[in-house]
Amino acid sequence: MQIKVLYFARIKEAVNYSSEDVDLPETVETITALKHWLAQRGEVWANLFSGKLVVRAAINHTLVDDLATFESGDEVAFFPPVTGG
Amino acid sequence: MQIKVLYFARIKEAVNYSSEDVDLPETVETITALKHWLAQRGEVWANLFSGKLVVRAAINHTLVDDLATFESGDEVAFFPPVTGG
Amino acid sequence: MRLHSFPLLPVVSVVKVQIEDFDVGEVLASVRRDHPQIGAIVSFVGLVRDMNDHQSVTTLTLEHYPEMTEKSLQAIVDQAQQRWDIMDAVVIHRVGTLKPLDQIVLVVISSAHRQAAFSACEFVMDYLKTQAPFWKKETNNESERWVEAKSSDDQAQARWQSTRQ
Amino acid sequence: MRLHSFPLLPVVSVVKVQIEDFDVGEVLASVRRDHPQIGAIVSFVGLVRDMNDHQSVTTLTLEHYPEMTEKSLQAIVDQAQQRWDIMDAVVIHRVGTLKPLDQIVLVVISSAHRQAAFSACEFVMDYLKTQAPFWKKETNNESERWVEAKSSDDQAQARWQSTRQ
Repeated sequence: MQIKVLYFARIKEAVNYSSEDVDLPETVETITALKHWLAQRGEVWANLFSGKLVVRAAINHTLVDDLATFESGDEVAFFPPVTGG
Repeated sequence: MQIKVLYFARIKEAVNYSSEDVDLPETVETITALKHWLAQRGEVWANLFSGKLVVRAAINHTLVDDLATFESGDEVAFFPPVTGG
Repeated sequence: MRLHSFPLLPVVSVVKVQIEDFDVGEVLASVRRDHPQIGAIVSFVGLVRDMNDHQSVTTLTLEHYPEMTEKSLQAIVDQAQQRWDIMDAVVIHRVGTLKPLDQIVLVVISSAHRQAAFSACEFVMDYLKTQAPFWKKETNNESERWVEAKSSDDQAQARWQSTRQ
Repeated sequence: MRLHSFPLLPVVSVVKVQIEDFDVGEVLASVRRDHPQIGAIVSFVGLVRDMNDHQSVTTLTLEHYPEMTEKSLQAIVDQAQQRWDIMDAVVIHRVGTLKPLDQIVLVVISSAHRQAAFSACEFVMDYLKTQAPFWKKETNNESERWVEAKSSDDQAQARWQSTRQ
């Protein structure tokens, strides 16, 4: 399935871009699975997404936990713990 | 001993004046004793000071409880529970 | 609780009892000015409502005990400044005759972090409500009455005696 | 907790994310106006400090997730309005590059009684700090760094999950 993935703050700086459209294998439909899939792209990605860092996720602009599932056409965002206010 | 006594709010309205100098017998030196002494002045005073109503007291501008003692020359104030803010 | 990690600033506390109205924006600006250690400002404004205890209110008159009032407010602010790591504190309370929508009281607390400012501001209001010598009389077209003290205010104050937050 | 003893007013909530500064006095005046049921207004202002985690701060840049930010703030305000008997709520959060002494965030809550307003205002700030998609980067003359999330903020938010006050 195809989804849009967005990156923010230090994650955006590490991957060096802010959004991309990705085409996922059918088995990748949870945040956890997507993190594993991204972690296999290379060292930078492994550092970010293999679990050493806390990376929060949102699906279609709502905060979710790692067990949440997404569907084709969804917007998934990854970012560090928030620090506003 | 001689002290100054002040009345506020509904107590002031009931006794119909706001302050007086009183000359007390030697045994009257606590707030409790002063309330009893005032209660003997008549019906209005008995209604206010014989314990049916909550009457707060201050000695020299500091809130005190009924066991507090005062000295000659002190300013004692009686008032209902406060309702500012 | 007073762990200043920055050079100690002179802590200012201002306590005023006045007939005139106050300008909250102006007070906040005066608290902010030149204090880059301040990260949080919490303020409380109390207003006259047009209904209280199911009775309509046309005027609200505040009586106080002039020689005691500012001293008692200052003692409350001193307690807050001892108890929390706060910086400036401003308390302004009006007296005289007010009407619905009028401002009655303002409490402003600044601090490096928000929790101290929130707690101290609520503490000052809870103590002011139960300790400072003000009395309210309400009128409407039919009658006048002294406002009764509320047990909920006593309970609000009592919370602070058992917690150190 | 929503026990309105007066005719229900339309409850207003305003959520804004903006680059421009805001005027707290003006916002407070807009919340007060024509609402004689309001007895209490609690406000919080967050400011840029010149020191954070023992490092000096020259600029603070706030990044956010535009499509999500206002929605997330609105959800926090909705929760507060469901949980407490409050009236209006205003949240304004700035983004872009700020410097020490600048205002970052404003939360204003009005209600009939003070406790609901205090609790709701602190609740909104605690949730905003841990749920709304903002990220801070600080610079000084030597370096730049992303601000780390604080466990004290997580703890502050967690308090509300076990209490209903």
